[in-house]
Amino acid sequence: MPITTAYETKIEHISILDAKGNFDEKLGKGLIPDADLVKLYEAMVSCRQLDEVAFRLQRSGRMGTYPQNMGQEATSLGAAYVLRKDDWMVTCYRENCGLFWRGVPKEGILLHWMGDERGNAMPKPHWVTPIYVPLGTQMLHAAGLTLAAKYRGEDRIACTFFGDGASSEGDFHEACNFAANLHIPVVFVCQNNFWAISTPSKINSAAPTFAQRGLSYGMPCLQCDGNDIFATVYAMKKSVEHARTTGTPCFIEMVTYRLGDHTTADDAKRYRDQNEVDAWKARDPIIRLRNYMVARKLWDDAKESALLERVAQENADAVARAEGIAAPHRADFFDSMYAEIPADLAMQRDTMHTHSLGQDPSQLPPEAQERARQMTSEAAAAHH
Amino acid sequence: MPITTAYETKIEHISILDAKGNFDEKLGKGLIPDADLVKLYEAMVSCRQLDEVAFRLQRSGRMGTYPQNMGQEATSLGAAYVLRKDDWMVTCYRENCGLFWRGVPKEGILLHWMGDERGNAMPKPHWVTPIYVPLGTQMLHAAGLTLAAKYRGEDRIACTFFGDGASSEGDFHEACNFAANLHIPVVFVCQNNFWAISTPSKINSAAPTFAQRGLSYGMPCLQCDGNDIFATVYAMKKSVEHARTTGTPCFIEMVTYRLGDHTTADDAKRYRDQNEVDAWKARDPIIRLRNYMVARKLWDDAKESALLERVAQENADAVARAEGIAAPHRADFFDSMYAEIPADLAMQRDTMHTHSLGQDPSQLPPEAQERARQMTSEAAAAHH
Amino acid sequence: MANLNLVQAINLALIQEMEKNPDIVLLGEDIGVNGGVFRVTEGLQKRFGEKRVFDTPLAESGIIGLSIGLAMGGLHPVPEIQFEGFLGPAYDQICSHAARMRSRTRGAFTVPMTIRIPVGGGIHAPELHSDSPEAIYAHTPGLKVVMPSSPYDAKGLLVSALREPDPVLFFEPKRIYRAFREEVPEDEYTLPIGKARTVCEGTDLTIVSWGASVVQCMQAIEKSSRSIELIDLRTIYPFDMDAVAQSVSKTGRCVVVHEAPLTCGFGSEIAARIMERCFLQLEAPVQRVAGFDTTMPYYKLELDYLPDAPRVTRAIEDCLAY
Amino acid sequence: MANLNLVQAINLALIQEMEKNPDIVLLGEDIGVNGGVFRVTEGLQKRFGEKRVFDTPLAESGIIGLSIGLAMGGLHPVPEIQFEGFLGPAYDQICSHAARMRSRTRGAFTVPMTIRIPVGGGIHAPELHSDSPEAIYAHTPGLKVVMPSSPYDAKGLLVSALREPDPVLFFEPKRIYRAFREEVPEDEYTLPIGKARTVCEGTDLTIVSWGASVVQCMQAIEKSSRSIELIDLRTIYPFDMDAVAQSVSKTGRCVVVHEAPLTCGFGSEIAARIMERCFLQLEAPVQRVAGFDTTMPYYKLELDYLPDAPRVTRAIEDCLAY
Ligand SMILES: Cc1ncc(C[n+]2csc(CCOP(=O)(O)OP(=O)(O)O)c2C)c(N)n1
Ligand SMILES: Cc1ncc(C[n+]2csc(CCOP(=O)(O)OP(=O)(O)O)c2C)c(N)n1
Ligand SMILES: [Mg+2]
Ligand SMILES: [Mg+2]
Repeated sequence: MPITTAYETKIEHISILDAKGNFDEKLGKGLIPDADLVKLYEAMVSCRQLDEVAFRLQRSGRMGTYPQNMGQEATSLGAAYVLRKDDWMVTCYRENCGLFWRGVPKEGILLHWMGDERGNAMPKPHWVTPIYVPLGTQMLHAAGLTLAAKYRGEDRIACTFFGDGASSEGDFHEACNFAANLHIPVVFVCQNNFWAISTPSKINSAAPTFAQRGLSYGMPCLQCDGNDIFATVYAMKKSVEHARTTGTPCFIEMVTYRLGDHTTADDAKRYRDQNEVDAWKARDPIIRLRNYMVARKLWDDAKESALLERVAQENADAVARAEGIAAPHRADFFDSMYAEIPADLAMQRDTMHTHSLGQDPSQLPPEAQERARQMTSEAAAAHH
Repeated sequence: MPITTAYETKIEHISILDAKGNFDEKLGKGLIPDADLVKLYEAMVSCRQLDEVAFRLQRSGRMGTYPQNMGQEATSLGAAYVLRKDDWMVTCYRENCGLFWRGVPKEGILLHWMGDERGNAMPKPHWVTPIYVPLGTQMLHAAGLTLAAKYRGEDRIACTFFGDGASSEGDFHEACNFAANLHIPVVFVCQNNFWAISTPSKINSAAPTFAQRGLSYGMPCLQCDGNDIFATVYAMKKSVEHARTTGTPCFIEMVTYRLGDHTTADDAKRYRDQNEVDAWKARDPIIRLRNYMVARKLWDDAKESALLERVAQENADAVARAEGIAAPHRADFFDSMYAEIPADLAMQRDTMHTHSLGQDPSQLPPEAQERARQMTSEAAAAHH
Repeated sequence: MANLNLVQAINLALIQEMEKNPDIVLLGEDIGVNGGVFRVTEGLQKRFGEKRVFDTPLAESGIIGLSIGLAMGGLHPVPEIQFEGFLGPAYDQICSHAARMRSRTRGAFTVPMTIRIPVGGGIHAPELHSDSPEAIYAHTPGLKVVMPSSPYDAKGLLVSALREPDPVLFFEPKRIYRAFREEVPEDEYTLPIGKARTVCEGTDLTIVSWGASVVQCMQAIEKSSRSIELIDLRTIYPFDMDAVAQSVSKTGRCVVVHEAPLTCGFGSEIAARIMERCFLQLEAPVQRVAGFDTTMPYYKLELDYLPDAPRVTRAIEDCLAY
Repeated sequence: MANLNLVQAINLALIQEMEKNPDIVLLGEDIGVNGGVFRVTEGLQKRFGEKRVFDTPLAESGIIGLSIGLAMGGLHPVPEIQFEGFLGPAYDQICSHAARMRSRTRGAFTVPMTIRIPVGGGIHAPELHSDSPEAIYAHTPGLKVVMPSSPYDAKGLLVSALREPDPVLFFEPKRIYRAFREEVPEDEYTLPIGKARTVCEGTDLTIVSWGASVVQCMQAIEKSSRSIELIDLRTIYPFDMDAVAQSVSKTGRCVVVHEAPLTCGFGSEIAARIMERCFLQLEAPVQRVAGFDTTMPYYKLELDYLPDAPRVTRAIEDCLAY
């Protein structure tokens, strides 16, 4: 037999609650308890609202560039819902909904986008990593974090998120390959939202799916409707179970759409058609779930207004907390460079407002030294 | 239908003349004219012999580290045979057999491994790129070269080679992805020889095949017996036709084996079982083809001895030419840094044997300037 | 003659050279329909077509590696790296390949390529969007490194880069992309790579700077009562040491100003060379005003990190007081 | 006390620290069964098992990225990069991630990691196997950079690195991997990161060097009739400027010697700092003996590229004659 089959495979697509409201009982029944469903809905609404708050903060100069999550809430939320609270969640920058579910405080995320590293000092017990702006780099860290857990015999997997665009980076390939070959249980979640800034996803992959990016590594691959919280939960359950029981990785493409601009620095009208956006608005994960809950009498207008009011207050409080944090000390950025600051760096810090750099103060002529002494005490006074 | 099929695929394995001598008439008949077959055989023998010559050169201190090709001759040769003479062939460092088929002079390759850049000054009309020691980096250049040809409307594809190990590098992923998405006709050939130095291929891929590395990008993928010149030619014909007619890339895994050490600096006995090596010796592409040709009366012992004698002479001549090339000028490495040497660099070159670096000669005190003048004229004299 | 900002000057240079040289192609993330995140390539895809101006997958090593192949194949690619912080993934292709191709093939293959890169801080951007890595590339033989500080210079230098037979990193200081306009001739002109510009003449002290810092230096000079000469290096490699040495030989004092971290920044090379060339004329050690040896902070503190006019003033005073 | 070469001293340090600290894991290309291409990790997989000493896929960014995750997860990974030329693909993970993790998370995550890297020329290796990129990493805040020049130093410095809470690049000069042996205590000792060693004392001139070049400097000093002080920097960042300044204040003259290209090499930082700290004591400009501003040539010419004793001698003479 000169021509034989070396490899054969198939990738499934999961959809449970579709955009028209059809619900697949076989897969969906009992998947998410009603009480949880309401909480998941509330989480999505809260995140969506914060997007708007953040947008206004940016427009009024109170925050820098901000990437809205609008339309993609069900992806990271579905994942966070399925993961254990002590599994690692290693995200990019558009997974607020999942992070908040984990308990990451909103003010931290806001603070980060307000240009303050303290917003990236993720609270330890939440098993989440900092926000990553550089693309494609965090998946390797997810693999390392998980291997460290395995090394210590801990029962902990990781789930890592990245976009259609980021999956073109070489580090993506290396992360999947390391996880597969070194047997590290990581769930790789590609959020295909069809755009990487202005670049359509077909420029990032000519293949029919992003899910098949996992085939290279012999991983189980799945595709699901990322705007359907039932589908993301279903796909995650299957994948988490695979990772946890086999100790090896797997891959999910969640098909979703970014309804907003790429960030507040972007103007999506320059490069994409409003018709496309409108079509996706009709597939909004929040609307879809609300309709379903209303039909099932789990939700009504009164609950909706109460929710909106509560969320508005919560988000306003978060903004107040973020803005209420005292400005960092002007020399703050010196102090977390090393566990112990090297002497030369300490000198740079201590003379930053009094001397030109590279000038050893003791070398200065007497009058300049005197002036420096004065400035140092003035500067010290100013900081108290 | 909540679970649907998002993607489905299958990869074929090609084998024509197997290790036991079975020949598949259906695929093999007429594939390679007998006259060509003899030439291909001679090319493999010649390359194999040069491996031994190079080994002795290295052991006797006349050459640096050298990577033998032994056992893998049929991979690059099958490719070179199928490609047009003006298709780009973008290799790594273990594709001598294909390069020699293209007409690259043996002394150039030897010179390269003798630590001389002039060996990498690939002669232009051969459409081959320099030898690449850094792994995984050349596939992107192959894509660029081919896109440049496409830009000018030239009918030219590329074939690029890399190992099982190199396919783990991020640049491999980026090259395949760029070629697929930007529609660049490149044939990617993974030479899976089961080892990357001491690292077994399962550490570089946990998947059942390397061929499926191409599935990520939606490329047609093939696997073939890389020790069977018929199979490599068949797989290349199919792939080249695909690339040339569709203008898009495709992927071949050629399954082969490195019979020698990784390089002359390596000792494969440290990490692999002699039984494994012996098993592969029985699948040697040269022996296999010779048996076939003998059976078909295309070859006999007399021809074999004549060939060995001719090849020994040719290789000895190549060594003599490589060793006969005058040593490079001691300042040679300055002159090809830029099209035009910057003034400061020219100063470094012109004073390299007379001054300490960074010292502007004109700043020296008179007696030191005098000494410098003397040394400069001595140095100039020494080079004539 | 038009009154242009830096973005417009670069855009104009690209248009004019692309019209002259059909081998120039532009590629990068979001440079096509979107015109780049800073709009530097605005309108170029429409004008020259998708064959000459195209979006790539999101992968910097790929962008540079593909460009190297394009250049080896006879074109002059102009890849854009969206922010200098994303040069990292492309480091290997730039330094191990683009920089070495001519040398390792003894000229059989060359890489005429102009890598365009927005650089530096001061625009309130997120992490890895505000760095100044020019010294890294100045330390890598085989590359040329250019950083204009004004629209006029940008056009003239870019045209030269686009005609270079070797790889050029063309750093565009984003802080001054739109900070001011100046007269930029429509007519063809070039500024030589490797030559500095004396921004203003003086006799008491020399300032050497490049990129957006030149603006901070000018502010400091305006406030100073002393006669200060300002040299804008314009190109970091090859650098115009003759101009610097000549000036410092005259003034005897020098302050170097740049955004990158102090240690092993390009200022250290300038300082070392000044010592070598002007030892007997120097009246004070060369002062360096630079970024600190810390990671560039997020934007709340970026102005505390970046050299500003008061810090330059302090250095001038210290140096003169020495 | 044993008479060890550099390879053996490093191997011993790894064994002893791994026995003490179960969080240390080793990873890289061919470091397991094969013991690394230089046999530095010989026997370690056998001794500590495949869990603690493991081969990785062939991907340097992956090796460092995975190690960053391991370190964030509480281990102390010791990745090996097979040759310094292959740091290139890992540049982004080292400089944009390992170096910044503590700072960008204000200490919530840290990266205690020791990257081992054979470095430098002189062993007749193929392309990209003979470079000296230490200045690149010295210019990157957040990293520590170490380069021993002897077996004794290697052991003491490596033990310190393995106890560091921040990422260290530990460069091992391959030219002296087996060049000589010296007495290396079995007993525990550490050498502090950030402190130089005065190899020999002298009054006429100071030489500052590091790595394999220290050997060339000693040869030149032996041949010289003058009284020369040799400082081996041992660590490139943080560097022991106090030791250098003290010596140069005494001698008034200095030669810096390193293999990396001149421009923006670490020698430029040393020269600039000496000028800042010892301006009034300096009797001649600091001389730099370094690699030229070219790509490291293939091995036929590598000895013409690398600083050797005659070039150091010439610099000593020039500097003294000034
Ligand atoms: C390494 C790197 N290159 C470029 C950028 C600039 N950039 C930020 S977001 C973005 C597009 C990302 O697209 P995708 O991965 O699909 O994620 P999405 O924003 O759509 O969620 C780009 C190019 C970056 N942050 N990092
Ligand atoms: C980027 C890079 N990393 C590491 C090396 C060192 N190295 C040289 S060959 C080799 C193994 C290559 O294995 P493979 O790609 O399978 O090719 P083969 O040698 O088996 O033909 C390694 C690790 C290198 N040359 N380049
Ligand atoms: Mg996207
Ligand atoms: Mg191999």
